[in-house]
Order: sequence, then C-alpha cells, then structure tokens
Amino acid sequence: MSNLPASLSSPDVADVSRPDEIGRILEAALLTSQEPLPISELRKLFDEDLGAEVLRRLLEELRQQWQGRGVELVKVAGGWRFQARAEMQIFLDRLNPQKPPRYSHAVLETLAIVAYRQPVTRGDIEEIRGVSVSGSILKALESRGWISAVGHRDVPGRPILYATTATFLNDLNLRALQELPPLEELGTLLKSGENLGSMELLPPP
Amino acid sequence: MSNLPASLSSPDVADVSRPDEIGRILEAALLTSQEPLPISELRKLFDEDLGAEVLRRLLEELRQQWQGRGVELVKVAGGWRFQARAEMQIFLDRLNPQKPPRYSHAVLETLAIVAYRQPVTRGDIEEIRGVSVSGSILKALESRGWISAVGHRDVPGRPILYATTATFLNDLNLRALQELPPLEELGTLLKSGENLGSMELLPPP
Amino acid sequence: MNEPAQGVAAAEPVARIHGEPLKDLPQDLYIPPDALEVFLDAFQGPLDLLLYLIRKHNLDVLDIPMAELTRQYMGYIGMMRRHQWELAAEYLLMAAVLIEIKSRMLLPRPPERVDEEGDPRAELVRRLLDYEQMKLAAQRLDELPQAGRDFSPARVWIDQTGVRRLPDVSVDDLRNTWLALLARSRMNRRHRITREELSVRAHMSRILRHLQGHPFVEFAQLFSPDAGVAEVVVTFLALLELVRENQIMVTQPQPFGVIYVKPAGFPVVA
Repeated sequence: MSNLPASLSSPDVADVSRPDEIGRILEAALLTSQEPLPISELRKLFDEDLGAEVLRRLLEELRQQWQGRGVELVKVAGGWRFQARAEMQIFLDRLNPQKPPRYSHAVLETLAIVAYRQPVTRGDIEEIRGVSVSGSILKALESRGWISAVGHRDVPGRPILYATTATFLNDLNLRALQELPPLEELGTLLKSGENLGSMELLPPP
Repeated sequence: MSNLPASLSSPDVADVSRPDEIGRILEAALLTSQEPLPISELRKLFDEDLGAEVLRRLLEELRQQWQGRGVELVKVAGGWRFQARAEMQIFLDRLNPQKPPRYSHAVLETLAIVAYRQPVTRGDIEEIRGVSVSGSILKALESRGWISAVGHRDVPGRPILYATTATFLNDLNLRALQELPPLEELGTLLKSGENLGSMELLPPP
Repeated sequence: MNEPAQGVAAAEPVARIHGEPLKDLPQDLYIPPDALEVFLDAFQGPLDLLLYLIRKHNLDVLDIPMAELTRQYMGYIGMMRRHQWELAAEYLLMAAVLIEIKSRMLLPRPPERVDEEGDPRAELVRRLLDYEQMKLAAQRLDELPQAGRDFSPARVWIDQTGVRRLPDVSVDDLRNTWLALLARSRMNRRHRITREELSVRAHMSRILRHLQGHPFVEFAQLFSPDAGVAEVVVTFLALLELVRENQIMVTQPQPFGVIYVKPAGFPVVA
C-alpha cells in the first residue's frame, strides 16, 4: 500500500480501498460502453467529484494494467475506450467470417440482361424481366461501376442506354465480353421445343 | 538469461508462450463479441483444434481471473459472455440516464405465455389473456429479438407459431428455458381446504 | 396472494375522480362510472377484472356468486359501450360466458351427466387460474435481471472498417440467371427473346461509349487498324444495328467525302 500515490493514501481504511473500487467501476464502464468515454463522462460515475487529474492518473494506471493483453485501453478523439489490439484482428475475424453478401435476383437479372443484350434501356430490361425495374437496382450496379450510361435511344423520352464497363470485366475476370458463356451454349441447355433454328448464332470473332 | 525457468528456456519460443496467448485471444474475443460465444465458435479462433474440454478449462480459468472485478465472465444460453456485475449497474446508469422503458403488463403477459407455453399462436395468447392481442405487442417482442415465428399450426388459416429465442435467454441471463422461474401450480392458487369436489380442472392444452 | 391488480402501487392514488384521489380500488363489486375508464386501464381484460374481484373479496373461486357478478358486469358494459367499443366487446364476451354459466347452473341436470360435465363454472375457473398463473409468471419474468436494464454486456470496440464486402458475382451466376430468364420467358410466350450475336451487342456498346461527349466521330476511327476481318464485320454490323435503332446518325456531307458518325439527338448547339 506504500506505493499508493500520496493523494490517494489517506489513513482512512475506506478511502484506501477506494482506488480499487474506483478502478473496478472505471473498468466496467469502459468495457461496457459502445462509445469512447471522455473524462467529463467518467466523472459522472462517482458520487464525489474526483477531478480530471485523478481520473487521468487512474486511467493511466488502468492502461498499464492492461498492457500485454489482447485488449488495450486507448485514448481517441471522443475519449477513452478499450479496443482489441490490431494483432488480435486475424483471430477475431475467424469468428465473423463475413459471408459475402449476395445480390438479389432482381439485380442479377438486370446485370445479365445488360451484359448480354447491351446497350439496353430500362424499358428493355423491364420487358425481358416482365416486371418493373426499380431505379435502385440500376443505381446499385452503376455505383459498383459495373454498368454505365452510354447514350440515349432516340425515341420519345430519350431513355438512357446502359452497357457493361471494363470494371465489370475485370471484376469477373473476363478479358472481353465474348468470354461470357456464349448464347449458343445456353441455347442447347434449354429444353428443345423452342425453335432455335432461325437464329443465327455467329461464333465469336 | 541463465536463470530462466526450465519451461521457458525451450528453444521453441512460440510454443512456450501459447497457453498465455490462447488466454489473451479468448479474452479479446469474448470482450469484443456482441453475442455470447459458444465453445463451438471459440474453437474457430485457433489454428489447431484445442478440443472442447481444454477450452472449457481455459474459460473456467479466465472466469476465476476476473473474480473480484467489475466485469464477470458468465455462461448463458448462447455461450460465454463478459458482462458487468449487477452491482455495477447503478454506476453505469449514471452514464445513460435514460433507462430502457419497462414493458407493459400486456407485453409481459404475452411474453410469459410464449415462454411457458411455446410454441403458441396469437389465438392461444388471446385465449389465455381473455383479450385480443395487438400486433404491436408481438412486434415489440419480435423486434427485441425475444420471440420469433417458428412455423405455422396446421389448422385453417395456418396461424403463425411463436417461440422464444436464444437472445431472450441470453438477455435474461439464462442458460436454458428450464431456468425460467417455475410456474405456480394451478392448485396452489386455490385456497387451502378447498373442496374441488366434482370439478374437473382440465389440463392445459 | 390477495394482492390487488398489478400496476396499482399501494400509496399512489389509483385515479382521480372530480379531483379527489381514489386511494384504493372500490371495495364492492360496483365501480362508479367516473372511475371506470381509468379503472379499466389497470386491468388487462375481463379475466383480470374478474380475478381481481374474486381475490379482492376473498370470494371462493369455486363458488362465484354468479348472479351478482353478472349483473354488475352488464352494468359496466353499458357504460363501456359509450367509450371503448372494442374493449366492451371483450368484456361483453365474458358477460356472455357468465350468463351462460349462470343459466346452466339453474338448469336441473340429469344425475348421470354430472360426472361428464361437472360444474358449469369449471371452465371459467380453469381459465381464471390459467390466466393467473401466466400473470404471476409475467411478474417473475420482469423481476429477472435484464440485459441493458439490470446489467450491461461487455462491448469492446473492434475495428470493422474495411470488413464490408461487396457481393461477388461469378460468370456462372450470370449464366444461370440468364438461363432462368430465358426459361421464364419461354413459359411466358407473350415475350419472345430474339437472341443475337453477343459481339455485335458488345460493339454497339463500344461505339456508343466512343461517341460519348463527342458531337461526331469519323467513321474510320471506329475501326481499329489492327482489327481482323471478323471484327471489322462485327463493328460494321453494330453500326448498322445502331442506325436501325436510331441511336446514331451516319452522314456524308459530300460524295466520297469523310463519313461522320454522330450520336442521335446530340445537341445541335454543339
């Protein structure tokens, strides 16, 4: 107990035990808070005002107690917070293997139509899908950089024409659009009965 | 360097440090997880499979290390979790003056019926409570993640069957539904010396 | 066990009637009309009200004074109907149950059917006890420590930046989607998808992109010098298709002069 800081080493027994208790409360508050806690917030924890200086020293002590652990106490812009050390990240990532999100059918269908039938208007896409296409679908694909407006069809309303981009090819590991599964192959996969005869499917150049 | 304990003077430094390192990783994972972590999840943290038994022992050690602190390691339905001790709450509440609102009697009764009689339909709940159950009550419990639809009863209208979730148990610090407070026996509610006579108390459906 | 209805703290007035605090719920079965509206809010429904009345008056659950209870009940319903129709309906249902029980008690029963049917109040008693059981369970549940209310789980900050991943799409996804689209459109014969050579479409996109932001482009510029015969043909087909679809205009100001390709509808001011 002799190594207690002078300001905390009061003869009063209750007082001597207090730094411990204060430390427990500080630790609990910081471990359960989702936001960094500034000194001004931490002061609210205690009945009597400890003063910013005392709190700062207690926080510093707490920080040192946590050294060498997988979690550290740090001071960031918003105040103090516990956070996992950077080297823990590879382990923690194993618990949350981010399942890659999937695009909805609507987005995939829209993308397929733009890829195979480009350039197309929203109306073309709607015609093929048989349902209306929300603007957010096209926006999602545009902001992904996979489709872009390449012009307008010269009909009333001058609808935007969409085509796929180079980014789309890169992201799908394609060197050219011709590397998409060719339509004739797709045709044979379809149940026969459809009259494919009249359709000329040229081989890729 | 000659006075290192034998166990630390092994040529393989990485191996010697492992038990400690495992503890650090476990602690960091449990402190940062939003959900309780079951053993099956914690096993994923490590390259080699430690086995459930070893992990259980390590968790027990960790639990003991944290004794006397403001935060404790507990086991709930969903697995292991760090949480502030109940006696810390009066301090922590000072940081978040707005307490979560208490649920109304209607919500609590609905919750009790789902918890003790699950799976139940809205009709079952209404039958027991003797009043209609508004959709907002069920929605409140669903959005809290405490109840969820688990299927349909195979009767006309195919009403939704509700049951409580793991989150419900976790949030109430329970390991299993069996830990819910036992129900008062129907009989004990009758005043003693009551002659049930010819009255048949039907068993609950 | 004879505590009044929950939600009614001992010291606080239950309601104020004409400014006078009502300290306790009424002692008799009769509830003054002014209090009723407030009073009903303290109860979860007819079962709760009935349970309260029975517990409050130390009535024998098995020997409910049906006539009195039913009469009171009907009185309340008359008042309720003026204010809360929906609520009244539920209480009305209970009144019907009470009246039914009463009437069945008045009817003489053949002795051999006693065992079978028992006391007509049995079902009501069962429901009352069943409800009381759940009501008590609800109170116990509420007394359990609750995350966020009575204790706080640890939430140490963890770096989530850069973890956000965008959906992956594979060529197979596209192919399967396209197949599904075709299959769907085959079933839906109103639409007939005429499939065309992909590279023509690709070149149509390429040409439109090339034209973007330009008032016109020379015809020859659209053909790369090292293009093979096939590509030249396909590019030409793409041009023709674009012309057919009115997406570009091809002009030649003078015979044997330069041919210009311009996007249809490019602002004339340019």
